[in-house]
Amino acid sequence: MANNVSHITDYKVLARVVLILMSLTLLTIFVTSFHLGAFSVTVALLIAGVKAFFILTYFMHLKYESLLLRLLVTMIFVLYAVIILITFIDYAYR
Amino acid sequence: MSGNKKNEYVSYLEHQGKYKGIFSWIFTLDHKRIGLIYMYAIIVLFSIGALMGLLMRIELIAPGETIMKPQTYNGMFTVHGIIMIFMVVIPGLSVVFGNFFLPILIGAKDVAFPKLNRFSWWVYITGCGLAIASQFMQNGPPDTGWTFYAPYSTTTGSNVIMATFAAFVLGFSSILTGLNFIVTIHQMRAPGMKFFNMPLFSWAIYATAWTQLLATPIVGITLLMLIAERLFGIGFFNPSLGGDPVLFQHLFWIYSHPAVYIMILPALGVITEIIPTFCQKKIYGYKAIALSSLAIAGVGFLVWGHHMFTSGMSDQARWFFSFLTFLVAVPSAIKVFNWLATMYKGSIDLKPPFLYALSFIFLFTIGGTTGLLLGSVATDVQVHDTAFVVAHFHYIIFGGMGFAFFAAIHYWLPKMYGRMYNMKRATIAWGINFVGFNLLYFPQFILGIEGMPRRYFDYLPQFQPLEVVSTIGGFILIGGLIFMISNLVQGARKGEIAPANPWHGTTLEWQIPSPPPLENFDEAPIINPNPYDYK
Amino acid sequence: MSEKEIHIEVHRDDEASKLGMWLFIFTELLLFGGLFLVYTVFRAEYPQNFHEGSLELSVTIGAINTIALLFSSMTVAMALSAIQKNNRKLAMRLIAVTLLMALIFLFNKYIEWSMKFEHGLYPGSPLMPHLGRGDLMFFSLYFFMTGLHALHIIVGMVLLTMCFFKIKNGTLNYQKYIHLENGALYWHLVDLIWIFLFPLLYLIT
Amino acid sequence: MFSNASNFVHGVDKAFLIIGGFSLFFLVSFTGIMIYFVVKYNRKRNPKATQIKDNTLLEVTWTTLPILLVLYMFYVGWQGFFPMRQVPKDAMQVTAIGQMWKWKFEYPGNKESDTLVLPINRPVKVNLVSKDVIHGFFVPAFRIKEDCVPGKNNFSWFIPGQLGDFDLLCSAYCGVNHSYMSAVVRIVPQDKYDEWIAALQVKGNDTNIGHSVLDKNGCLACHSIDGSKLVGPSLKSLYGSTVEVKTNGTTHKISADDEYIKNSIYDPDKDVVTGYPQGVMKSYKGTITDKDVQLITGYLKTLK
Ligand code: HEA
Ligand code: HEA
Ligand code: HEC
Ligand code: CUA
Ligand SMILES: [Cu+2]
Repeated sequence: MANNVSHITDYKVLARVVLILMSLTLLTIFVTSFHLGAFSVTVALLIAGVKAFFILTYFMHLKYESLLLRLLVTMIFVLYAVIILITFIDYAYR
Repeated sequence: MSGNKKNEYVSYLEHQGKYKGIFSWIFTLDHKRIGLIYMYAIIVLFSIGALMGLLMRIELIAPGETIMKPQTYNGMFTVHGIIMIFMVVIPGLSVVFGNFFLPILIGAKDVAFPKLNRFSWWVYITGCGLAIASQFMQNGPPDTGWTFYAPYSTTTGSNVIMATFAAFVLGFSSILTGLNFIVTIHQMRAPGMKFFNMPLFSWAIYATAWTQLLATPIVGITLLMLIAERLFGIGFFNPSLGGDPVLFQHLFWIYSHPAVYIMILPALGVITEIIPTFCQKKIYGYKAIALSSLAIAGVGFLVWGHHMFTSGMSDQARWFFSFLTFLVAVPSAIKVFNWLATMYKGSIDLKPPFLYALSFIFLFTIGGTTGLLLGSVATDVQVHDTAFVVAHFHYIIFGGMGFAFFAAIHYWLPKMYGRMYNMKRATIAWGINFVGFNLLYFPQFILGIEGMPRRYFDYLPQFQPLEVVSTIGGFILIGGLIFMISNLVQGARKGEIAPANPWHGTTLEWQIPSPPPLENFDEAPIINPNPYDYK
Repeated sequence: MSEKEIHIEVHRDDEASKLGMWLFIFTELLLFGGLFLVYTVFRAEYPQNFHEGSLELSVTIGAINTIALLFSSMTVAMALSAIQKNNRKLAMRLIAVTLLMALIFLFNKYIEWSMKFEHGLYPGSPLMPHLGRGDLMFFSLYFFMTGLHALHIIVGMVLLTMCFFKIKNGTLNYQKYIHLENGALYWHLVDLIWIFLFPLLYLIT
Repeated sequence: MFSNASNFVHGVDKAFLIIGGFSLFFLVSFTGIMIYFVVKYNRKRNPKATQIKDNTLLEVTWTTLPILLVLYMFYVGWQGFFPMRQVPKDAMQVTAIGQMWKWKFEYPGNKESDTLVLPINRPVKVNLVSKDVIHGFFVPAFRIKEDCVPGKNNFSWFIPGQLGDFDLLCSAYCGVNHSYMSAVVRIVPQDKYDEWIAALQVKGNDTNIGHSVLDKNGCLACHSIDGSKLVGPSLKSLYGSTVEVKTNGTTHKISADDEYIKNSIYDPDKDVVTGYPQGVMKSYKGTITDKDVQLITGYLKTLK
């Protein structure tokens, strides 16, 4: 309820995060403009992953949430990754 | 106990609130009333679906056209499947008994979001309405099978869009219910009740709710893609537009395999409640049972490919899925072992709920172990898409989840209505059901091994004798079910007044009067760290 | 109405609402997850067509949209901080900026889609079946994914607009801000999904 | 004990016996235990339950043993299946084409047959194709099944080991006449086979060309030529008659001329014959050439 002291994120932190996110966006555009084939896919997705991490941690306050919730979020991403991997056991060997 | 004297308190059945009459039910926020209105809807839908099952059996009593045309038959098994799966067994136990008893079992006054709960029911009814309407719209009932396999579903002329949309809506309701239950279990437990002090039915509901929450969106998006495909000619699954029909099967089963655990986990939970009560004995292996529910739900996410062994998947995928399928059987086995161990040296009272529980173990073992035959690639090649599969899932869904539902209602009816049914009649009805059920479905195992494909309107003459036996079984079963239901209805309306704790159970629902008061607990319940504390 | 009924309706548990919102976000993630799975499969099948398809999309518009969404994500997070600090004016302004960004996003999407429409590229158009299978699939996915995403933007806008008016009439305040917290979570989710959509559709060529 | 209809019967039936045997063992022993407990510990006889403590060792045992057991079952199943994917190099090739509700078998040399005739004891690889929706190539006696998926090239292979006729069924649901989509697999000695294949017509050399166009494209699954009503209207005395059709919701009469027949094939959903559902027949644009349409029309004229 209202009496649980919830964390108030500083405006500065948010501004800094958004700057990081924007520079990462520009970085992706820059890197992928070189047509590096499979490499550019990996890099682009990795950067997207980092961006997602920032959004989850700071914008969505995961940093200040209970361990349980953080574990659950991790679990969802792991589950999803496993589902994709398993599907590709079929597609990769066709 | 105060349960016997009616005028000491106002039970949830009498409490009127803001609205009167039927509106006091469909606009209620009380989890118990919502549980009941779900149950009424489900019984009606079950009767419709079951009637269709019976009509199919009559059609199959002889080769060739008996009472209907092939197209009618195809529509019939499709709608039978859709009704039974999406409207009866997936919500089934969890919305009826989960709603009614989950909050009570964990010592809460209600679920976490009562309004959302009511909304889920409305969504559910809307979905049912849409599905029923798809029967009567101009293009005729959908005829794709409940699996909606592309590309047939993208090209057939029948009402597929409507039916898939209905399934989408029902899925939405299922997600909301799951969400509600998870939050309820996390946030609403009575002070002092830790996770490992919860009765095991709550654990089962918890595992189920996660599966509902995480698997359903996948089928949601799949059905949306199917609708887009039909409306806009986007060819995700249609090979002539560049799509991939096998991808549809992947997406469909990524949901629909976990969905079978949505059906069975609450059933396993119910049985786990009933056995200790009727043996007057602490459940054996509490932790093993609790964790095996989570294990089934978890591993259950990864085995979907066993429905596609003959679809032309890569060989690697075939062995991998077969391997995982076998692993998922182990936690189910653990539960059965623990149940048997609980019965050891108990003081067994052979009342109808316990009879249903025992027959559940029998039927679930048959259904489950034939699941192993399906999970093994070599044997699945022979019996995939045959009557064997039909027998497997009727055994495990109807024999498992269905019989667990009957067990639950015989167990909890005194609590829900405060009245008792006639024991003798209930026992006789159980006997008829058990015999009819086995007669109906067992022959289909043999038919399947001999090579009788499923979804067959017509068949080769050598299959006829067993088909006849099966149909006769169907008629016996319907007799038993009608007898059972009428006994229950009579009990609920005019039966003897039931005491608060007729079976001498120890879980929280038995500590409050029958029927429960509006907010379940007039004073804060005392939490025993061991929910099954028999002395 | 009895007292008990009132009790149920007033009953409020912010922890529970937040957990509920997170669970709902999980389902949304998996909803899009299904689509990403389809995307991955077809990308593996038709890499060349996906390459050519994404060349047709304007990186500039995509980048502007990404920046707009990221910025809006920040403003809505700030709005939450503002209301927690009991600064209603600022919170309302920040929500307004967020909505403005969302409108910019939708406007760009509209421009982009109508460009495709002019070229005869839209689901069900007479031209589409004449494309190669891979191209067809790329554009089908493009429309389906961005369309569904745009729908989520609109839902998010509705939620935030509601928060705006609730702040205005005071039902949402520094003691009771769970609606804004949940609305913001939803908005971040929309952003999160776009972060993956953008490189997959526009960049990876 | 096992039949030798094909080389896979042994592996598959062995898996059935082993897994089924264990299942039966569990079923019988569990039922036995339940009945025993119910009798022995009945409340009348045993009014007071004895509480027992959990035993971790027991829990671990009955977790480990089933794991080992299922691993063994998995192994048996895989052993029975694995050979089904290892096609010998010298296998003869046949293509099975599934199309709404008819099987066709294509032999090398552009020959085609309705029956799958094969020589005994020779490995054969069956390539599985579908022209419309998913069908299932299923020969119960041989223990083989694999789907014909449109746009994919699946296969199945086996060595027939027994002379005679066997049922071939379509196992994957494919529409109205799914249950009628069957064919015969005829296993014959090698010399008989050679004779038969030599006599088999090369495709397209049929005497009645118009009829064979209909047959080849699977039209006859839905349209009879003898006046009986199947899925679609019969084609008998259709040409020149007046048909009542529904176009965009309005009913009107139309005369069945060349143009109408052509439209019915290329755009069947435009003029829908009353009493029949829309969307059942798909467009054959791109499948049937203009020339074939003329052949069909010519043939229809003879069906009086
Ligand atoms: C409630 C629903 C439910 C449940 C719980 C299950 C449980 C299982 N199912 Fe079933 N299944 C369906 C509903 C269900 N199924 C449906 C509806 C279909 C058809 C869909 C369609 O195509 O229309 C289907 C189809 C289906 C197939 C595909 C068949 C095909 O189309 O070719 C397979 C294949 O592996 C399978 C396997 C299993 C297995 C291994 C389990 C296991 O979880 C079972 C575990 C249980 C036990 C093993 C029994 C208890 C244990 C013991 C008695 C101890 C002894 C055992 C050991 C030592 C291991 N099922
Ligand atoms: C919960 C799940 C469930 C249940 C309970 C049932 C119940 C029954 N089903 Fe089921 N069935 C499915 C789920 C279920 N089915 C599914 C998913 C499929 C696959 C569909 C597909 O292929 O796509 C299927 C397919 C299927 C087939 C195979 C079709 C084919 O492949 O060709 C057959 C054929 O015999 C059949 C028969 C029956 C019968 C006779 C019953 C009977 O047991 C029903 C018994 C009950 C009664 C006969 C009526 C009881 C009476 C009352 C409750 C009260 C009376 C009512 C009033 C007074 C109003 N079903
Ligand atoms: C899946 C079943 C199906 C198949 C296969 C099929 N048809 Fe049809 N056909 C129908 C149905 C149903 C109708 C009536 C509804 C309509 O007009 O669309 C019809 C209508 C027709 C008509 C108009 C008949 C009349 O009485 O006016 C013609 C001509 C025709 N089909 C020709 C063909 C030809 C040629 C083929 C094969 C190349 C074929 N059909 C394949 C189902 C089928
Ligand atoms: Cu072809 Cu079923
Ligand atoms: Cu499954």
